Amino acid sequence: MYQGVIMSGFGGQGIISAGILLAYAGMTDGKYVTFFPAYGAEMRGGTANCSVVISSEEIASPVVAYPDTLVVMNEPSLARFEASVRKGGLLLINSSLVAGKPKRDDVKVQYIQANEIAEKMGTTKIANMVMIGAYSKLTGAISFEGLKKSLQKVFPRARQEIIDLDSEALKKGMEAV
Amino acid sequence: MYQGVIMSGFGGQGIISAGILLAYAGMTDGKYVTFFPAYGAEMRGGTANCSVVISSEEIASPVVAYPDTLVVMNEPSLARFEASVRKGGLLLINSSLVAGKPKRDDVKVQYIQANEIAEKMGTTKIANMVMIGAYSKLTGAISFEGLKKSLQKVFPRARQEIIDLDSEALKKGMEAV
Amino acid sequence: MPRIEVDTIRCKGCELCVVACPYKVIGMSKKFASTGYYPAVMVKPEKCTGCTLCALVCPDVAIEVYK
Amino acid sequence: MPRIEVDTIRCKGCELCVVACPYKVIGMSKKFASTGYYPAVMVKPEKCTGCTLCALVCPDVAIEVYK
Amino acid sequence: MEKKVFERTKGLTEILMRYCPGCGHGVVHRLVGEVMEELGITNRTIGIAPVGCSVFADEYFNCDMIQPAHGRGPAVATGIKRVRPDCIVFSYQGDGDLASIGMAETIHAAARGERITIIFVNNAIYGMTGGQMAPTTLLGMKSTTTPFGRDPRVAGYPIKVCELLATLEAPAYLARVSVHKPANVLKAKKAIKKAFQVQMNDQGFSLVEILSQCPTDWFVTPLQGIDFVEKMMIPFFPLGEYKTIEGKKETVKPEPKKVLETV
Amino acid sequence: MEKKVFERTKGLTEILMRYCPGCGHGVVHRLVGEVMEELGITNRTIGIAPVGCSVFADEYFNCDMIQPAHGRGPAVATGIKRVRPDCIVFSYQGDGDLASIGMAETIHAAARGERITIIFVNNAIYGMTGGQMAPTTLLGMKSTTTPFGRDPRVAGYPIKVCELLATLEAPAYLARVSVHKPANVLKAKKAIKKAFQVQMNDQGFSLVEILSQCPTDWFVTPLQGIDFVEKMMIPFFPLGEYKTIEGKKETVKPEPKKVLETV
Amino acid sequence: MDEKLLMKGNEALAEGAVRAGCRFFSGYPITPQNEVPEYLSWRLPEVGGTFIQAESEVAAINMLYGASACGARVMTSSSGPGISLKQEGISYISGANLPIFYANVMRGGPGLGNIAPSQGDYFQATRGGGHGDYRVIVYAPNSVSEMGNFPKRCYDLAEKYRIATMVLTDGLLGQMMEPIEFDFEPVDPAKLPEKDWALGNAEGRERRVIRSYDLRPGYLEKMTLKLAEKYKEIEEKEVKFEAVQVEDAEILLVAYGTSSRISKSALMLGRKEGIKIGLLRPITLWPFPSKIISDLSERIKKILTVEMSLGQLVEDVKLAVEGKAKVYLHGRPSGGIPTGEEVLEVIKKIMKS
Amino acid sequence: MDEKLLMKGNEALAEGAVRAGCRFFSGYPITPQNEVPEYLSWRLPEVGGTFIQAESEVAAINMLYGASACGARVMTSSSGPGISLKQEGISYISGANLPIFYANVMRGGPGLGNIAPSQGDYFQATRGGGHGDYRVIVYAPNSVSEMGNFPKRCYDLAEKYRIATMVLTDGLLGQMMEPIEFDFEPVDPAKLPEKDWALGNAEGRERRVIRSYDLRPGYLEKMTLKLAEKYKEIEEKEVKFEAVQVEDAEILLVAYGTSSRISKSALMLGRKEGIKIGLLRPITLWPFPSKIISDLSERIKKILTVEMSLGQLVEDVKLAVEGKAKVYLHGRPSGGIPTGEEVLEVIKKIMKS
Ligand SMILES: Cc1ncc(C[n+]2csc(CCOP(=O)(O)OP(=O)(O)O)c2C)c(N)n1
Ligand SMILES: Cc1ncc(C[n+]2csc(CCOP(=O)(O)OP(=O)(O)O)c2C)c(N)n1
Ligand code: SF4
Ligand code: SF4
Ligand code: SF4
Ligand code: SF4
Ligand code: SF4
Ligand code: SF4
Ligand SMILES: [Mg+2]
Ligand SMILES: [Mg+2]
Repeated sequence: MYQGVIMSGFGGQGIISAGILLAYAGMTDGKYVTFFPAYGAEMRGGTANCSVVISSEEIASPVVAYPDTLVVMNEPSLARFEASVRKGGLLLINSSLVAGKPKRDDVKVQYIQANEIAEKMGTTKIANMVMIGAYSKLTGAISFEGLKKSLQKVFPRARQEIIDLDSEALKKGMEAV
Repeated sequence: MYQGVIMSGFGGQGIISAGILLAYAGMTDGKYVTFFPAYGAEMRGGTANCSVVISSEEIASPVVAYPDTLVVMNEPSLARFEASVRKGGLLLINSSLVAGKPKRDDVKVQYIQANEIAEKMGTTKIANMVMIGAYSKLTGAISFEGLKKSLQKVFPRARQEIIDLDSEALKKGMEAV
Repeated sequence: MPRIEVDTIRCKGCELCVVACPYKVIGMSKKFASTGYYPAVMVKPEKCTGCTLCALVCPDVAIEVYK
Repeated sequence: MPRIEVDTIRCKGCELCVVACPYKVIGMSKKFASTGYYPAVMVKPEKCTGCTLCALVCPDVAIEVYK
Repeated sequence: MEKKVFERTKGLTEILMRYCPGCGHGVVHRLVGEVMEELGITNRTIGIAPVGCSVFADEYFNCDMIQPAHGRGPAVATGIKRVRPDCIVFSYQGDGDLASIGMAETIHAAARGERITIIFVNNAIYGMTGGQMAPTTLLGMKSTTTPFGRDPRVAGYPIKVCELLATLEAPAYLARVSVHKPANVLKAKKAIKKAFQVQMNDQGFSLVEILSQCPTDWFVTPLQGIDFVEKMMIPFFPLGEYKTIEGKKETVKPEPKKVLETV
Repeated sequence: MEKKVFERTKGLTEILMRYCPGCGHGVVHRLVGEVMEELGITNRTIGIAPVGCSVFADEYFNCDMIQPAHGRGPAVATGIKRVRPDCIVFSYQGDGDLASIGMAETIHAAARGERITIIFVNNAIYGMTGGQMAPTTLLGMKSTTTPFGRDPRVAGYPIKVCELLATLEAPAYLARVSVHKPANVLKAKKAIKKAFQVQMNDQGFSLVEILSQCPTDWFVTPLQGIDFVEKMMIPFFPLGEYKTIEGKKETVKPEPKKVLETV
Repeated sequence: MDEKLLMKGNEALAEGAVRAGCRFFSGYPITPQNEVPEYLSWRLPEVGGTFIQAESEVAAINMLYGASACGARVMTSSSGPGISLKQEGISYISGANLPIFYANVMRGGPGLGNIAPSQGDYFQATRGGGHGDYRVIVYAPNSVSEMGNFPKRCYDLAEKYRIATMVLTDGLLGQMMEPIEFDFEPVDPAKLPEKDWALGNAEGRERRVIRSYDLRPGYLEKMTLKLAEKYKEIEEKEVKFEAVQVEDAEILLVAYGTSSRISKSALMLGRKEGIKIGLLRPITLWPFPSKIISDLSERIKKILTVEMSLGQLVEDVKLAVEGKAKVYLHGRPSGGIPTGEEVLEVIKKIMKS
Repeated sequence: MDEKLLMKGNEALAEGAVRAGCRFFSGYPITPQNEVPEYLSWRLPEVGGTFIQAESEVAAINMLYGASACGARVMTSSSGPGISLKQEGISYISGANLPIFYANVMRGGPGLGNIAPSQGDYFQATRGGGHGDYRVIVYAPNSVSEMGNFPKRCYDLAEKYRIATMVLTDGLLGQMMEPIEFDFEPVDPAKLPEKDWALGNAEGRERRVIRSYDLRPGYLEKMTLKLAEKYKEIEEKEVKFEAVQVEDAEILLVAYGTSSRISKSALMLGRKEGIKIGLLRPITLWPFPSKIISDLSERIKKILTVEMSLGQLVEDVKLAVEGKAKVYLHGRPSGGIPTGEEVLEVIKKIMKS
């Protein structure tokens, strides 16, 4: 089992913490994992993306050139990464913010209204968790338990309510697909 | 014709300018020349020495490891360089300041009371010129005319009296040997 | 009538103009722009005097003022 | 009797002690030392008060004063 | 008929600025742009971008620009001005750039009286690299390298650049301003203009220190940012002119004193 | 019975000093040596030699010594003092070393309030390298790189280090003295002692600037050298204390202000 | 011994240094290594150590000079531009025989360049970017675990030989997260043997002097010849490398750090297709594993160096091979990151040629 | 064209630069190159140029960055420690494609070392002591005449390729005096073609920007690949060397600068005794005369590198030879100056082996 994931969106959408959560959950599940953020020079407003590898075998390169899954959190990300997705791979699109449609027909495409779902729960800030939930359900690469256990590790200073909310958002994401 | 010369003494004895004069005179005589000062970290009071090569052929290395002539202007210089003089070479000693005697018996040794001679002319500062005069006479490596012509080049800002005095000292040196 | 124009491509929704305006002319849009930010809009256009104070503090030179 | 001792190995003949001595006790030797310098010497030893002013300015710590 | 009473200066390019929302850099950029335009010098100005959040200033100012090594703006400005005395030269620098790594270059360009203008943006933090302590970070202030607040026993005291430079002979104009409120913005512009004029009049070195918001690395909102400038920064870094051209004579070249003959 | 009333301090080694005749460095060395001896700290002092004529100071002072890169004495002193707060640390530096290449390190060590003592020998020239202009070279003064006299339009104005550092918060003791006459030598010693005591009492950063003769590179005799100090240097570099411990409180660590909560 | 931690490479490096006994850090912020000073700014005080944000990289390295002269385990870190500024100081430290540890988290150069991962500072690290004849022991980790564990190796060697040691890594390894286990017991620096050369309290011993100069004619040459002996010993004893499937290889990849991970990907992809690829990963870049490469080149006639630069490591490979095999280069400078697929393509082309 | 002058190497270098059109110098004193700034402090004002004694080497190189960005022919000079401090700036200048000329008058290192002549900064000069992939054209004069004439070559190449160029020399060549003739007409910088990239008055043209960074993904790599093309062209076209009696040589000496003079002494002494010695002197150290050395090594099976360092040049020789001949080293580091006699002894030993 090998999953190379790229997750991409605006800075401020929680791309990096979602990626770390993925990696942590993979580790908790007993898999090999790597996480690599693309860090920009600008502090805010730029695009943010990260690469996560989850694998049952030792991971050679942490570089994900051809992702098995691409998680798209905003419009520019689709344009930038669509072409690189591996044939037969998965394109997970936050359709709340992405109006355009992918051109590829050799990949699986799944739309999730992550912002709307999150907004209903009280804050768009957890749209990232909705997407991760959906990812977990669709690929089975990581377990919900793994994710849940990892939340506290990734956000060590977060209050329990926040953790609970995140956890709820993960679930909603799983249910949405 | 090839002459490697080392001239050595206290800083302040005019070692460097005497060396440059030698080189200039050699050039004026139509020879190939090189001059290389050993420059110390201390400004004064240390030892000063320089290497001059005068040759009828192009000069490869300007380094004089085994001088044909060693001009000794103070006591420590004798100790330091005596052993390096080429067999059959010349040891020119300012006996005003050098009490010790060389141990070598395979070199020609010439003593000159350069300070006394210079003092009589008014200043010990020209003892270096006395030595150069003696050197010119003994080796024939450079001509008196060459030396004389070069004085103004080496001391471009010197007044004519000084030049004349230097020139006189050169002569006295020639006469002393 | 005096008015301001906010360039929604430049505006980053910092709200500095909102507090700078002595007449509370400016508020923030509820809809985000293509940049992901919620831009400034005139909420009481009739009160604008064209004093340019908002434009003076705008870090993104997003405001032009007409009079 | 107060007096100074000049270490002729250390003395570099700068004459600072000469001008520092209020009693003109010090002058310069006419003979250079092994260092090539002309060292300071007491020229009016009887006038020395042991005030140490000469030693204070000596850059080479060449002077010791006895009283 | 309707008239535009505030429009974008031609001293800036059209390129979108990549600063965070509420960042003071943008205002400072506009002021410098307007001053260049008003003085009619945009075409003969050479600007120097720093290493800092304003590294992209080379895209924003509508004049010839150069982007050098971190902290060395004043040295680069010196090289430029000496070769092109006909050009107006300004170096745009952050507090890390100017007062930490570039301290020696700053002081020496000022001491030499280089005919350059420094636009010094003091936001009490290293913006670009993610909020580390700057030489101007206030005591007790948290940063990513003073996580418990700046402790003077460990990290020393903040440096007041204008006060420091005012001890030198050559600077002709030194002022500290801020851009957190409209009235301050107007004063800041006046100071910047004066600084450029001092250079144009060949009167000496000029520097304007501008207290500026960095909401991102202060971990506050833009509105809290302007409050922070008002309540925390200004009390420590008093605004005002620290050296002015008023009464400043042209530098006279003294006849080289013949040292040897005097003593 | 005859008593030695002036003898060579044990704070210095027996090694012959390689300075030129009439050079001020020797006097300063002796004073530092005597102060160490009198304070009983020779054994726990770590001295830092500069790059300059005093590079050999590592042979002359009778304590642990280190010889670092040109201008970086204050940084090296910082490293030493932080690791060995029980030791007394001094950095001996020339004007080129301290105020030119090392300007940033000097200011920042002072701004941090490092518990170190700097012995700053200002001879208005680069001694070791053969008489080039120093940041303290007087206007009009000739040097090997200002052959027509220092012209401020080309080479700027001399820097007054004590005045500059006095604008900082952390320095606890700053003084300027000279060693050209017996009375000045006595005052210089007092200042040096005070500077060391400030360090021993953990009161802050201390620096003593000593105007010193360099007859060789001033191209004068030793006697003309002390005249030059008197008539040319002192008028420009006024002697005196620029910051003193009197009334200086212990540095208090302020409670880290919670910036976010204040605004 | 530890529970598995998911850590950023830079944080692993910082934590590894502290566990290895580091008690003094001075540095200056620069991307992509900022997590190192940021981490140490709270971690060092926790263990009674000193963290100083220096005014510049020049000041930082010179603070190290002082702190290490007093016997402390010290560290600094930076990236390209900052490491360049430190070259004078590193040369002094080498001349003065002081043990230090530092890290270069490489980014794209030359100049301000960019902040993407790169390997363009290999020459600077292995040939001495500073002046004079000196060498620095260079470790090149290729995982977050090694980022955490190599500082310990560096300190041990630094003190054994009184030499500067470094970790040469890049923004990818610095920024990436991976599980890490520390493979050594934390070092209590107070229990390390006393250094009989360190400055401090001279009570009851001769005074000590630390310097990098000797102006007496001939003396410095002798000093440097002593350095040379030390370097020779290190070259003989301290080489470290990893060899992967070299036994039957028909083409040998040589790569370090991030490039070696990517090369391993290529190896695995290629082996699946039946291409006999081997990988030699230098772990120490100086001393360089010349002998093993020379030996392998007797048999494997095609060698491909993979590096994120225009070609620097490749010179050491060629120096080792001495013409016995053909040496190819796949170099991506200034922030270009190759992929396993891309390297495999290159391999295929070479195999056909 | 000139009357013969007896000049110090350092003064020849300075005068040569001025005659080649240099109008801006900034530098910081350091032995053994002080004659360069001292000379220029009066010579440059004489021709309307600017001399600045910078506050440090770091400031000096950055002043050059600014001055050369405005199109002036600029110069700085220093020795080991100062050149180390300039590495960051040189890397920036290289990244920004600015033409500059500078000189390293080498002294003994590492660290403060001493002020004796040495050749320990070869790696730094030829491999880029700074960060990132860049190269500097390095000329190595071996006489006072060449000291005076090479700045002109450097400026011409610097502007042709928009690259940093340097003279790598040492205290012996800097301090020695020899007759010199300048082999070129003085250049009037006002008459040089205008530089269409230089900063200045933008009236009537697009504004210009000079920078060494590009943070957009992939762009910097392209920029550096362009640098690489430039470097390749230079390696093809600009190699300079001198070959002495290589035709019948049974042993080949390779040496540059001062060492090449000494080696020539050895050659002359040896030839007198009938030993067939040849000498290959690289005049450009980068680009390195690899091809000629490679060609010669087909025939001459013993090659002795003579250098005043622990062995730096020898690596380039080995890279050129690729195992085709045996490469020996006679290296004297940190101020050791070999003599012709000494080198001849080494040759004799090798010939016997
Ligand atoms: C030699 C060097 N050191 C460090 C850096 C990293 N660096 C980039 S910007 C910066 C500090 C920026 O802070 P400041 O100057 O205050 O500007 P701001 O971003 O706050 O406007 C640093 C340390 C660098 N690029 N080069
Ligand atoms: C990095 C570096 N730059 C320059 C030098 C050369 N240098 C040695 S001493 C010195 C200046 C000495 O002047 P100062 O500090 O005033 O000390 P002084 O000799 O006058 O006491 C210089 C420039 C050096 N050794 N290292
Ligand atoms: S121009 Fe004046 S009144 Fe109008 S919106 Fe702006 S600040 Fe308000
Ligand atoms: S100040 Fe400018 S950027 Fe900020 S909200 Fe107003 S218009 Fe937008
Ligand atoms: S001790 Fe006083 S009186 Fe005696 S020589 Fe010295 S200065 Fe003169
Ligand atoms: S002051 Fe000292 S060195 Fe100078 S002459 Fe007097 S004793 Fe000699
Ligand atoms: S980090 Fe701070 S200084 Fe930089 S752009 Fe953002 S707000 Fe402005
Ligand atoms: S050159 Fe000047 S400072 Fe140096 S030892 Fe001589 S007199 Fe003293
Ligand atoms: Mg800042
Ligand atoms: Mg000085």
